[in-house]
Amino acid sequence: MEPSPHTATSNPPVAATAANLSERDLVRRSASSVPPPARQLEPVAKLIDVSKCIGCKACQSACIEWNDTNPAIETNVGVYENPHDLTPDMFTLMRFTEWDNPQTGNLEWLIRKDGCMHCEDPGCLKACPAPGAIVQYSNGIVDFVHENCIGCGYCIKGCPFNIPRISKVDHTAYKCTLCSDRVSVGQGPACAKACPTHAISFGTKEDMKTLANSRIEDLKSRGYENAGLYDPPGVGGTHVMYVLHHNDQPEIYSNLPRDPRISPVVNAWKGMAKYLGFAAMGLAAAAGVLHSAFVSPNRVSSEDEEKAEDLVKEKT
Amino acid sequence: MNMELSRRGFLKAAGVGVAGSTLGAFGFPELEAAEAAAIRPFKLTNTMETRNTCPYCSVACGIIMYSKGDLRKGETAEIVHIEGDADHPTNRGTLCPKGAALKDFVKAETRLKTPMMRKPGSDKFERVSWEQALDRIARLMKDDRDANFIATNQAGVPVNRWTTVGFLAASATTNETAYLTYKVVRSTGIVAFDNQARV
Amino acid sequence: MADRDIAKEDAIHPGRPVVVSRYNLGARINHWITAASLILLALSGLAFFHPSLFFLTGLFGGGQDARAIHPWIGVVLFFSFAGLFIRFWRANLPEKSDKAWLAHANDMITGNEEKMPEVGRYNPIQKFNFWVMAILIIALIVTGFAIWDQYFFDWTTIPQKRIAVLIHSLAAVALICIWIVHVYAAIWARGTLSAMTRGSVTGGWAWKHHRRWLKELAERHRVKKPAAPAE
Amino acid sequence: MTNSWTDIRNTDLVVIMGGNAAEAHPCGFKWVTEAKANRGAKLIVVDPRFTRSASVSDFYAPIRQGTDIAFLLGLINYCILNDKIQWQYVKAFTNVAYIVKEGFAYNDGLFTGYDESKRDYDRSTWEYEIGPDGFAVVDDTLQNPRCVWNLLKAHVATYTPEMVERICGTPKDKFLKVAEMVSECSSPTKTMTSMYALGWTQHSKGSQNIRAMAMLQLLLGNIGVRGGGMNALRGHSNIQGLTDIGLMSNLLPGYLNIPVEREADFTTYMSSRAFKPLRPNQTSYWQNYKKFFVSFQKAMWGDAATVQNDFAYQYLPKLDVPAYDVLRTFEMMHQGKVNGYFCQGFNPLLAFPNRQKITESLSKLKWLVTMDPLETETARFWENHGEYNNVNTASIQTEVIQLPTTCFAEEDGALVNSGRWLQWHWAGGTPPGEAKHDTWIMAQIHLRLRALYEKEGGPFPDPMLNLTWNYKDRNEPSAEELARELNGYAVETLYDPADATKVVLEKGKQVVNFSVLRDDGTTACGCWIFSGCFNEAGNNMARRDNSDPDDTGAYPNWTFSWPLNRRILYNRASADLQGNPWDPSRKLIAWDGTKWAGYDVPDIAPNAKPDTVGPFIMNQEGVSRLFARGLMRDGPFPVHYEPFEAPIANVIAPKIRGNPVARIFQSDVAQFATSDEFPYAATSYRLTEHFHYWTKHNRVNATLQPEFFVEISEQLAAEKGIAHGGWVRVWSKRGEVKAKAVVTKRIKPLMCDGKPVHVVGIPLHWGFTGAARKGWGPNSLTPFVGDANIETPEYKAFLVNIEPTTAPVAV
Repeated sequence: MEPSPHTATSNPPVAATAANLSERDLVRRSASSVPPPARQLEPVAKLIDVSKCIGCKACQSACIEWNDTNPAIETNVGVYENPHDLTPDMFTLMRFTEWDNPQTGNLEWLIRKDGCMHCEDPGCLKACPAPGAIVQYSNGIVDFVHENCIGCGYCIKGCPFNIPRISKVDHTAYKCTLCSDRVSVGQGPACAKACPTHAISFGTKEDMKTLANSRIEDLKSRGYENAGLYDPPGVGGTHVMYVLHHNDQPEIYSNLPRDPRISPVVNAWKGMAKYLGFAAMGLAAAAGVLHSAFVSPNRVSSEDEEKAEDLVKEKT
Repeated sequence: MNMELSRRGFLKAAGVGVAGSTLGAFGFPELEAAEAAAIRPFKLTNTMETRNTCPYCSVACGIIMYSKGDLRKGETAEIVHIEGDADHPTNRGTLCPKGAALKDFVKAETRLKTPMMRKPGSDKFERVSWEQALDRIARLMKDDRDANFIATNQAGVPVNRWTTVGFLAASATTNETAYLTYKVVRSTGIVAFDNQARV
Repeated sequence: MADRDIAKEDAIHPGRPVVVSRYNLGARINHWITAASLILLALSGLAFFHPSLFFLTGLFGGGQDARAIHPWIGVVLFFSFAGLFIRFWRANLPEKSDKAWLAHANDMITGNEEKMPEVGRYNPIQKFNFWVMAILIIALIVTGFAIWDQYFFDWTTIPQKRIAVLIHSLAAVALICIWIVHVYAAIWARGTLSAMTRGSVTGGWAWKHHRRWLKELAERHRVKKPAAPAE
Repeated sequence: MTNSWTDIRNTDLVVIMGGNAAEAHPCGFKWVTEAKANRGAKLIVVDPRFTRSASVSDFYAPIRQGTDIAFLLGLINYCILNDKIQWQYVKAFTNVAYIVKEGFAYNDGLFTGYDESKRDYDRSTWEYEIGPDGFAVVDDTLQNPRCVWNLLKAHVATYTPEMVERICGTPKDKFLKVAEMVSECSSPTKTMTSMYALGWTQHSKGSQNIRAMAMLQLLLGNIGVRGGGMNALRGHSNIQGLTDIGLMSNLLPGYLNIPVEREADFTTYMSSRAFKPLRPNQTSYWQNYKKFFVSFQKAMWGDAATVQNDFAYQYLPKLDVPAYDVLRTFEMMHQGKVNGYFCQGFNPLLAFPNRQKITESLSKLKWLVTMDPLETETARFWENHGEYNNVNTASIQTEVIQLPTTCFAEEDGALVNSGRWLQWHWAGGTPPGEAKHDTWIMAQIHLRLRALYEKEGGPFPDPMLNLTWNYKDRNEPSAEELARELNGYAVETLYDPADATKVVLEKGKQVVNFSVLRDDGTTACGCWIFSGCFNEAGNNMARRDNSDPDDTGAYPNWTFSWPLNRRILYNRASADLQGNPWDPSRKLIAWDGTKWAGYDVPDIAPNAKPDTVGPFIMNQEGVSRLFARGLMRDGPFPVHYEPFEAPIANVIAPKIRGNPVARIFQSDVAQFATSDEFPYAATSYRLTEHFHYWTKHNRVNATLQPEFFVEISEQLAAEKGIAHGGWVRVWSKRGEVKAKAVVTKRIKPLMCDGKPVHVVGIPLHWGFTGAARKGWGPNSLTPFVGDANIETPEYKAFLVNIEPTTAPVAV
């Protein structure tokens, strides 16, 4: 029997424990640069096996409790999603799709846990104008630092997965932290620990890929020929990955992007536009400077004044 | 009471191959904790752990309640977090959406805090003391039992039955509460005695 | 010669030198509100535009406040500029002579203005600035609303927001460039600033830069009686 | 559960039918996903709805609610016709070869002995033929036409795949696929587990639903083995414990019975409880009944229970009806025959059928006492909440006393999980306000009552005055004290019966387990099946050694499992008649030549030879019963009966409505509807985001599923013009509710007997108190009818109508 992965191999510590993630482990810091980290942490990943997910929302519940958020009590609008979308108080959301498989004629209830994918090449971080509001650790966690966040919403525009949400209360952006506070003391994220069917696992990215392979093999043996791992290369891979039974059609899972990448518009904005902008403004200023250097100020001569006086006299 | 854990035994038995190596990988070398600004201070630090089981369904998942204050030392204990007990063989730390939110059941706004009484025809509950409530209950019971207790049937056989008062027992109380309830209710002769198992 | 070149307040005050009223108090206040908001917008906007300028948020009490206030200043700019637009749009309409003037634009830049055709209230470069500013400000306000997530998040989709933010930043850059030209020109052409400070220019300034306008004023007898001597 | 949650990992095939484990027991369902991921197990889900369990299944087959017996007997028929039977097991461990009495017959949906006027059977012919030696007659050749095998074969022959499709609406090909997958588990090395819950119990023939599957499991040889069994997924954390301790009208702790009127004295009571073995050399464990009974009486009344007074036999009430279950009690209340009522952690206003009747009944009480950690609708049944609880407050003359209790987090004690594990837990929080432990409250009631009787006198106060109350703090017995009492102790010093000088146990010491209990009054034991939970070794329920030798899933040193720390019931049946495991890779216990040994505590004497003593020692035969004898009120074999409210007539017995012996009250019959008026087949169920009516008080769960809704198919929505997410009114002959409509592909119309049947799904988590939005429970709609054997209300199959409407009006 294969050993089964278990996120929670031990319970959280209650004695004071040194956090194992520090500023020195940053590989990226929004709108600023960081010195190359002295050590490389083992990249971590959360693996979400959609084929094992029963849509129970334990992940949502555990997320609310661990992060002490307070999402609103909404209404039923004819679907199982509640809250109806990710919110600044709901970092993860089960999305439900009833899909008729045209091949088998069978109904499939595809349930995907939505939330931050912790991209290797994070669009949010790229877009962020506030120094240090978004950081990336060498283990792959992309985290928001609220005291540095200015609430501009650029991260929303940068994100290829539509994840960050701005709080109406403190006007800062929120999303899944991959429970960086738990990971820093050797615990897995709260959602992964809670997940009743181990549809969510957490470990090193390498281990998670190995686990995914065994799951894909199992799914293939059950007739899901296109089962596969969703670790999109367009964003350099992600530290939250999915095992999909239909990896050839990620969009059937509540519009999971087929080939996510940072939007070219965002790239243009954060790349070309900056250079162009500075160049243009610099040129304009330089032109003025040059002009004033070579061309003396345009002065009104006394002659001009006299002409004007003459004109006025003539007319009066 | 044995609240000691034998975690080692569990780890060995539970086959944690993948995860074992996983956790090893997080175990970064010792370093002075220069906590990143992004990272919340670990909120369970210096809390008291207590083992319990989930009160909802019959899977009876193991849970750990984290509190500020230690009940066993006679202190007031406020539960600040509840999560699954990784040592528990059934749930291994996992919890369903209900179990994962147990803290908010314990601290629900609609938890009852004082005995209340509603008078016949009244449209409100009024606060009463425990003494008043319990004395009233005992009096109501005694009066009804005295009036309606059936000691023998028509054939003269002792039947010692009290049918005009009923008792509906819970589904989430402990065995010990259930047993004490059994003793108290049975000793009165109440026969309309049932519990949630019926439905 | 068009009526549109003449504003109500425009008037010639004989004397030495001749003084010509160009902008009344309202127009000047309007202009300076516009100018101030544009500067504030540029400062706060540039802070978001590039990390090296993020320190500018300090002028506004920090990033959060800068983020919060920037769009409101934008609204002020928009309405303020709209005021200017209503005042001046007619005077800025292009006309046939502009073409001839533009053909000599080089003379203007090199300081040989006397070779150029006579100019009305505004020269074509000023007109160009005016219209480009108007267009850019409309673009900025529209795209600004699209990315003003605090109140209007749901009004646009994220791909629309991405395009909006790109346009917003490019438009802002363009506006800043135009602004640089505008300010430089005002400084370079000496005697211009008084138009927006005191509201008047000297007759010589008008003769030199906007001769047709001056002539038109004189033509129409828009000449005030000299003020009685104090003594 | 015969097995445990952790044992499900050993299975090859999981059948979830009559339940929705992923929805209602997610963390237990984990072991299904583990079996799938680690040993290639398959999952079949049979349900009227494509459920959360179905979403991760290998095969899903739809079924109309209330037709499970037809489906299951169809499976048995398939296995018989295709010879997919674990023959060695069946011959050795079931009553397949037993000869049934002459005179027993089954015709047109009824067995012999039916009396329509009594709605009951004379069950005298439902018995074995007893030979001159006093033992049941068997025919090991199975040739006798009256042997159980031949009777069973004939009984299930009606349930062909075509008939299954006609009754259940399950397409034939889907049924056959299920049958094929299930029948493969007749191999000794393949095991299937049945996971069921209230989808089977909440029917007027609930017990027989379960029996049908148990019979199938026996035929496949899946009872008593790792990864097999009949696994009832109990709904509440201690519903098992409450049942074990017998908090029911007709029970004493440990499944002993309250006397009935005809058992006028102890001797008469015991005369029908001899439990003589029906086959030579068999162990009939209930022969120890008297030991357990007397020990219980001693625990209750100590010195007042003497040999002279038949151990206080008369202290127990005697029943004049089979049981004063809740349905009967509320019927009596409705008739004005009940004056006072206690609800301890229970919310009958939303939990019992026909809410209108419940409201009327509660309104007729003189007084009501509720004990709960939370606001309940029952405590506020008199409060007007507009459409949500439209009562005339002023006219309700019931005095209500609401007592605040602690919850799990604030108390010590043990709960019994579905797998019979008694797990101790510890208090970790201070109770809010003046909330008190239930034990304190019950003690206060008792002590006050006792004082009143001491002072004022009154009828037969002896059972109260003599009740054992030797607790350190009289006002609040501790959990440990009560647990020790449940375990049992020596009242006198016990001597070895074989050697009167040898002390077995000193007076006052805890008994090691129930094997040392005596019927002479020298031992006391509150609940014999729990005995061993807290003995001289300490509190075994608090054990936390989670080692699991050889990964069998048994966890033998984790807490305590009743009986005797046994983890899998009938584990003797995991080995053949030589004592070798049917499947060596799934060894549980094996005969080593002198004794049974292995991973579990054997359920027969450790030295009982494998070819002699049968595994089913609680039966007088030592074997299991494919033919139930007279133990079920509605037949020794299950029969397909329609629900009382069904969309079609019973195809196999058109004249029979519902279960012919289900207990119904005359006053309710007029409120049973027909499909002309109420065309849609409704069912009620839980959602995973909520637990009954508790979690709507919890902001987090209220967030995850905020508002009452019903689920219907796209076809029904189109037919009735119901919008996705729009308001609908759903009404039955007993009441109406308003809900949001979830229009889904997961419910599809079923073709039953040529007629399309639309299913309306009604979840049960909303009321008028708590954090979630106000709503209703399905009990506003459900009929007041109970199962024939255990009186569980028929919540899972009833008729309704539905139409679009507007939002309800609250006050």
